[in-house]
Amino acid sequence: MNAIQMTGITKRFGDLVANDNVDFELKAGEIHALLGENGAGKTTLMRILYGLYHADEGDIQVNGRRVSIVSPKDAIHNRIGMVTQHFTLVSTLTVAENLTLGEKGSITINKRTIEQKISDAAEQYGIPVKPDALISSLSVGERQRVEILKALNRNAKVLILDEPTAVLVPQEVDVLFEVLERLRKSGLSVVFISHKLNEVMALCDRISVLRLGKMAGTVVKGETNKTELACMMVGHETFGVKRQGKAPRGKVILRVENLSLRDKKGLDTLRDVSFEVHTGEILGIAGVSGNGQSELTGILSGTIKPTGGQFHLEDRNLTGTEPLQITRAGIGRIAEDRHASLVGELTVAENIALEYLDEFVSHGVLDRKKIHQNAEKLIKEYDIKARPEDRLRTLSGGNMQKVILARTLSREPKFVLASQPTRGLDVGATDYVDHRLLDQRDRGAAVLLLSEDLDEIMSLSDRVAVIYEGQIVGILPIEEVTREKLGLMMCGSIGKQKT
Amino acid sequence: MKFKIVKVPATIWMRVLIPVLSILVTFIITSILILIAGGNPLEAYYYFLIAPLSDRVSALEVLVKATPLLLTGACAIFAFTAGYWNIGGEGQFLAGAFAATGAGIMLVDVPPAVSIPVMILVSFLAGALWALIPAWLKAKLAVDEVVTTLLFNSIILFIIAYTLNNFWRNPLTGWPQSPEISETAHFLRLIPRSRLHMGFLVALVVIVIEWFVLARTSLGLKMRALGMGKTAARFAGINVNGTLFIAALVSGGFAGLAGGGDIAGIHFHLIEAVASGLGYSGIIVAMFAALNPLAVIPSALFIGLIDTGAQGVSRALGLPTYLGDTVQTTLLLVTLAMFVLVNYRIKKV
Amino acid sequence: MENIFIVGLLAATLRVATPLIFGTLGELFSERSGVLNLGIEGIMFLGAFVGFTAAKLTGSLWLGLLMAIIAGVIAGLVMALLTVRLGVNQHVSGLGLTLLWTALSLFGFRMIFGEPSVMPSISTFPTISPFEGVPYLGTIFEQRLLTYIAFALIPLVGWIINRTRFGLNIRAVGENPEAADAAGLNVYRIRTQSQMIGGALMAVGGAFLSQAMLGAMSFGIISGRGWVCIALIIFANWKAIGVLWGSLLFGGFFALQLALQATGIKLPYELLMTLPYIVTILALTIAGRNVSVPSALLKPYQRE
Amino acid sequence: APKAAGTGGTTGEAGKIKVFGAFATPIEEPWDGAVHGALLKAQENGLIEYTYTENIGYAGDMERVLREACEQEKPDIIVGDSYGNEEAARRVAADYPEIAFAFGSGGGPVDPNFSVFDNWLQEAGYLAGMLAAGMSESGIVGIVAAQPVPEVNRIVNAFQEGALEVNPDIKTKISYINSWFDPAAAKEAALAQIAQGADVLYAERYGVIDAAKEKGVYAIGMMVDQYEQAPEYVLSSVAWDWYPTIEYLVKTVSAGAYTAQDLKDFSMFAKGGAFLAPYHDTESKIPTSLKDLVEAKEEAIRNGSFRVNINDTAPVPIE
Ligand SMILES: Nc1ncnc2c1ncn2[C@@H]1O[C@H](COP(=O)(O)OP(=O)(O)OP(=O)(O)O)[C@@H](O)[C@H]1O
Ligand SMILES: Nc1ncnc2c1ncn2[C@@H]1O[C@H](COP(=O)(O)OP(=O)(O)OP(=O)(O)O)[C@@H](O)[C@H]1O
Ligand SMILES: [Mg+2]
Ligand SMILES: [Mg+2]
Repeated sequence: MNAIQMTGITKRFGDLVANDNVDFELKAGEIHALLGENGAGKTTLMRILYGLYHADEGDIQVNGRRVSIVSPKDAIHNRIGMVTQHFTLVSTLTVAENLTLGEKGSITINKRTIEQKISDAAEQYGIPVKPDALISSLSVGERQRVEILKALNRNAKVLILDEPTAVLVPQEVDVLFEVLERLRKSGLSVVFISHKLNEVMALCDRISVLRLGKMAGTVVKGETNKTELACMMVGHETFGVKRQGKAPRGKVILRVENLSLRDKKGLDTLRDVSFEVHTGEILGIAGVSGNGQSELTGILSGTIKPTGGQFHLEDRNLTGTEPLQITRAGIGRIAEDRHASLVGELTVAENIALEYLDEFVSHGVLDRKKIHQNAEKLIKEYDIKARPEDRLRTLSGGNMQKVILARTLSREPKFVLASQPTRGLDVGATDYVDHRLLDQRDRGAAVLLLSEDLDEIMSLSDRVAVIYEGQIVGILPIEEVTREKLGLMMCGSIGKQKT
Repeated sequence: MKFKIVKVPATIWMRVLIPVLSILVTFIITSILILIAGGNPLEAYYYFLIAPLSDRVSALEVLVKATPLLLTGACAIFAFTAGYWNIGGEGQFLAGAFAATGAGIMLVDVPPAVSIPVMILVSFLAGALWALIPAWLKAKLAVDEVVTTLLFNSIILFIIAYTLNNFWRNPLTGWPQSPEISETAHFLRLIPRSRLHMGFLVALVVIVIEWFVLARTSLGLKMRALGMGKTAARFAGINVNGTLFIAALVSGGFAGLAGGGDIAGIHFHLIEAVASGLGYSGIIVAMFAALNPLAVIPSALFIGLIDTGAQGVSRALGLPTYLGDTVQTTLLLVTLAMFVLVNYRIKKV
Repeated sequence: MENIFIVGLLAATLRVATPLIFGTLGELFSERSGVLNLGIEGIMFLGAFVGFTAAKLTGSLWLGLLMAIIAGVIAGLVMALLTVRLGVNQHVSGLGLTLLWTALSLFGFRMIFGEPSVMPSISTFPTISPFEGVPYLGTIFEQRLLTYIAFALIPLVGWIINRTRFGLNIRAVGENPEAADAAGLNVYRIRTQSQMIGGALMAVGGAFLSQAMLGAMSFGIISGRGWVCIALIIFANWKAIGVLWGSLLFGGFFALQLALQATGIKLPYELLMTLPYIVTILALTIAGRNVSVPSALLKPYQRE
Repeated sequence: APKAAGTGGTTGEAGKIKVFGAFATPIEEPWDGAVHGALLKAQENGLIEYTYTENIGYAGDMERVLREACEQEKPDIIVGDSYGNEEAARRVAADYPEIAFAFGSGGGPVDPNFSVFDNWLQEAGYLAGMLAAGMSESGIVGIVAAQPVPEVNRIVNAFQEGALEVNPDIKTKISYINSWFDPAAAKEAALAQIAQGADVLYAERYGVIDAAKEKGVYAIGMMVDQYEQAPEYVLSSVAWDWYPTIEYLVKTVSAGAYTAQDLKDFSMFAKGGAFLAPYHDTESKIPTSLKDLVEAKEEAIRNGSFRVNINDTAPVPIE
């Protein structure tokens, strides 16, 4: 008997068939990977299971019994828990309050009691959390632990994790895997959505692959390999970026001097950050999320004003200027949160034009033809699966990212700021982005790559800096970099300054 | 057997049918009230929807009634599109009326070719000016605009009361009513023996301009981007505060035009009650039009029609005037609900 | 003379603040759950009408108040039907419902009382004076039970919002309905309940005016007090305790303006009346940067 | 000039005069209520056939309503309140010279058909002032009014003069609520005056009598006899009776003798259009000497030996 049996699931969004007659089964006590390109329909399928979407056709059995799941309440009732890609936590509430949400029980809530209960649960499942912390003060990894604990705390027997590792650093991934292993032993079944074949092969028992909304097949780990999986997903086999030697390193393009930022609460989120990026090089910045990367990106993007220090592009001081001056000076930005850099309700073409609007305007009037043609050209060039007049929010994550790349890189910026450029992207798309970044380097641009993905950092960077608690703890040439060294630096264990 | 409600985008036909459906549903709901009051529902509806259009005087009056609504509707749309929740149309209307009165009183012996453009300009600027402080507070200090614009509605009312009680008290009647504006500042009549004045044309022009700006200009695109995603708009290099400011001021200017137009075209003097909710109605008009500038035209005409009809019903049938208001607001709410409901079907599961 | 002035002023402040407290606390429930209820002006009017009429017809003030509460609950339900279930724009629904409740109440008044030349009246809730005989305090606190209830409600509502499961649910659906939904809460139901409670409180605010302050019902009875509540909720930063300061400030200025007029000091009273509004804006300006508006306010929740 | 009833197609059945009422506010508003009440009474008495529209507001609808009424109802007489809609009413009247217009107005009549009327209550106001000053123990009398407009000013000024006649040391307090209808504010204003020592109140607006009742002080009503509101505390009321005006209008219109004029006299003591309401339940509490004094003055006004000043300027409180 399967813990979950989904049969003939079809889900349409308007004309788009996101799930097309999909069958999916999850055995009790297994970790089951769900693979597929961006937009293949993985999230949709799982949202249906969790009651966030209603399937147009098909039915669901839990432990052999047909059930109707029309809301998360029903899913929870059937002991299904889900950690969605965008966390569903109320950021103004504490951890304990979030975990209590939706529980039945006494009329009043005693803070002490629920916090104690949560600590106990945390201990029982081996998932450390701070019950009295506000969600807004937690790092991404911590939030994820809260999400998992939330599901377990509601007695989930089936746990769905939608790209849980996309936001984690290696050490955190290891912790997560340990937790999942332990939970499996205690009888939990897990659906694990990921784009990272290494992880899937390391953790999962069986693997199902979705392709263009259809189920392409389910295989047992022992009987497959990465190449086969990749082939099932996208139809071709080889992946991974090979850097073609080292481009000649040129003059300094970006000079960052003693940047500091003190937030509203008076905490220093950046402290005396200094580095330089030269033409023809990629400087990678590695670090556990929440160590100042977002702030650094924000300052270099022009959306955050530093409280100290400055940065120059060539000889131009751009400290504290607005995004408009930043882009005009020749900085191209790939922001870490695509939803915060694109307007979902506008069309693809409008989003592409938005950053350099003055070029698509004559006497204040939009040149709609030019906007459209420009979008058409870039859609082709960057292989974006969309039409110029599609609303941006209807695109999959990978295609959204491509829109950003198209918008930014087509301007041939002198300096490219790439922050988590491949977060959440499938192997194909990741490959694509990585190649584009290398193209930029080879073209002679300076690239700053901020990433939590050590593989990515190590395969792309010419030099690697590590950021820890708002400080650059060291900068190493790629030849001297090892995973272990980086891992230690990212935990603040060693600091080494070298250029 | 279980039923479930599913979302199916409405067909064009359903959308066209919305007004008819809404009127039917409203009819059923409000008939009870009309019967209680001792009226004949069918007859009441005749006076509500048909009688205003059945003779020249009333039909033109529908246009007169729609004139300020077109502009206050345009006011709401302009601000809302940029994500600025201007609830201050009423106050900006009053500011426009206030300034137009002042200008109109002073514009003696000035040819209409000069005085009328001046009236239009002054009304617009006054409305914009009254929108300035809330916009500034929003842009500079992030003070919520819903409440400041709402409060500013009350503040200008008191200022007008003060002015009318002290400086502009009508010398003839002694009432808090300003002196008449000069004849040359009157808006021209479009049709003789009617009150339809050139403010109606001004309103239509404003709406076409508004549509053009929002749909076809870079400012419009910036405003739409801002309204739909502030962070992303800022990231893309849009001057958030500047755009917000323009949106707020122009929006206020439109409401000011409505106020000035009512002074120069209808009242010719200022009284405290000159706005009487026209600014708030503009929000309803705008929402009815789904924030589409061109749709403001049918929307304002429709509300103008039922506004005109409401008083006809009570007079013709001897029913309390509140019945008209009740039917009108029920119709409004039912129509809004219909816009949503036509997208749903009941399906068996 | 000065003592009399201040004592009268303080007593008036508490009276004027009472309907504002009810209304603002009602709006607090509504907005903390994510719905801006601009129908407040109309619901207060409805409450005033129903409370008065039911009291007049049954002869019982408390029964009148109960009917006002029921009317408020129904009004909240209608608002919820439109904005929560159907996701109709909250601004328009609120403004539209204000018009509807006002018109319907006035219509009902005509149907029941006809066109009397002298307004029908009822005897009001009596005042009680816990400090009877104590100088100053005796006068200041000679108030109606409803005034005491209003002030007692402030900590109670604060407690409900912050310390009960229901309050936690309200905060969750008002901040992040997706998260609340994923946690198995019924967002629609919680928002609907908040609307109903909010409507009840607003209606009591209106009923206070007709049943406690005036013993009569008339068309100008609310005169914009509902809109003041909309401002106060923001002044209060969506916190129950803030409602106390806000309504005292507003009530105080209103009372001061009338008290100063009565002293015969020649004042531009129209301009004085703008003071509470200006002070509210100033207070907002100072507090502007750390306002804690519920994140999901104005956003209808639609799953899928 | 408007033609006589029955001569055209304009009059209703049985040759009754057709009257249309156009009111800016709901007829619960006291001023419009007084006019409306008299018209209803005239209809009951078989004098007229009456239709009306209320709550027309001040946002520009008055002109339309009047024009529609003229076109569709073709009344013989149109009655209304023109404050805030003054010009609209006058414009329509000029276009329909065959209809008699009688409007509450601070302005003058216009030939051939626009008559004006108003509540000229200064005589009753003077008597009320005497009564108030005579009944005040604290020597402070309060007045709560809407706005300082002439209709209100002349009553308040007369009230103060009357008060001074009875007690030259009397003090008064005047408060405006800056609204025509906000009973809660009126009550607060009254309570503020009571708190500061006023013990007799002139209730120009609704809400004041409630305050008097609550605090156990006397009040004087306005517009109609308001004693029912608080039988123990309402000393009397400054009352207006519009019936004589409509009676006169009907008479002249049906006789074909209507001319535009100021109908002021029909709202004063002389023609029974104004009066000081009976004391009712408070009769026993009023000293006979005071009653005599008031009665004597009333007689003097009626027989013309005393004329109450008409002073429209904003009143200044007596201090
Ligand atoms: N609410 C929605 N409205 C319209 N289209 C949607 C909606 N949700 C998903 N889609 C579309 O359905 C398809 C499947 O999306 P889904 O999110 O399931 O993909 P996915 O496999 O999870 O992709 P990714 O790897 O990027 O997370 C995509 O084309 C997406 O754009
Ligand atoms: N997206 C939506 N838009 C409009 N209405 C919706 C939507 N989703 C659900 N509803 C309404 O909510 C109802 C189901 O919601 P839900 O299951 O969350 O509440 P419920 O169980 O019906 O609550 P209760 O038991 O209190 O009535 C549907 O019948 C429908 O009327
Ligand atoms: Mg997904
Ligand atoms: Mg994804």
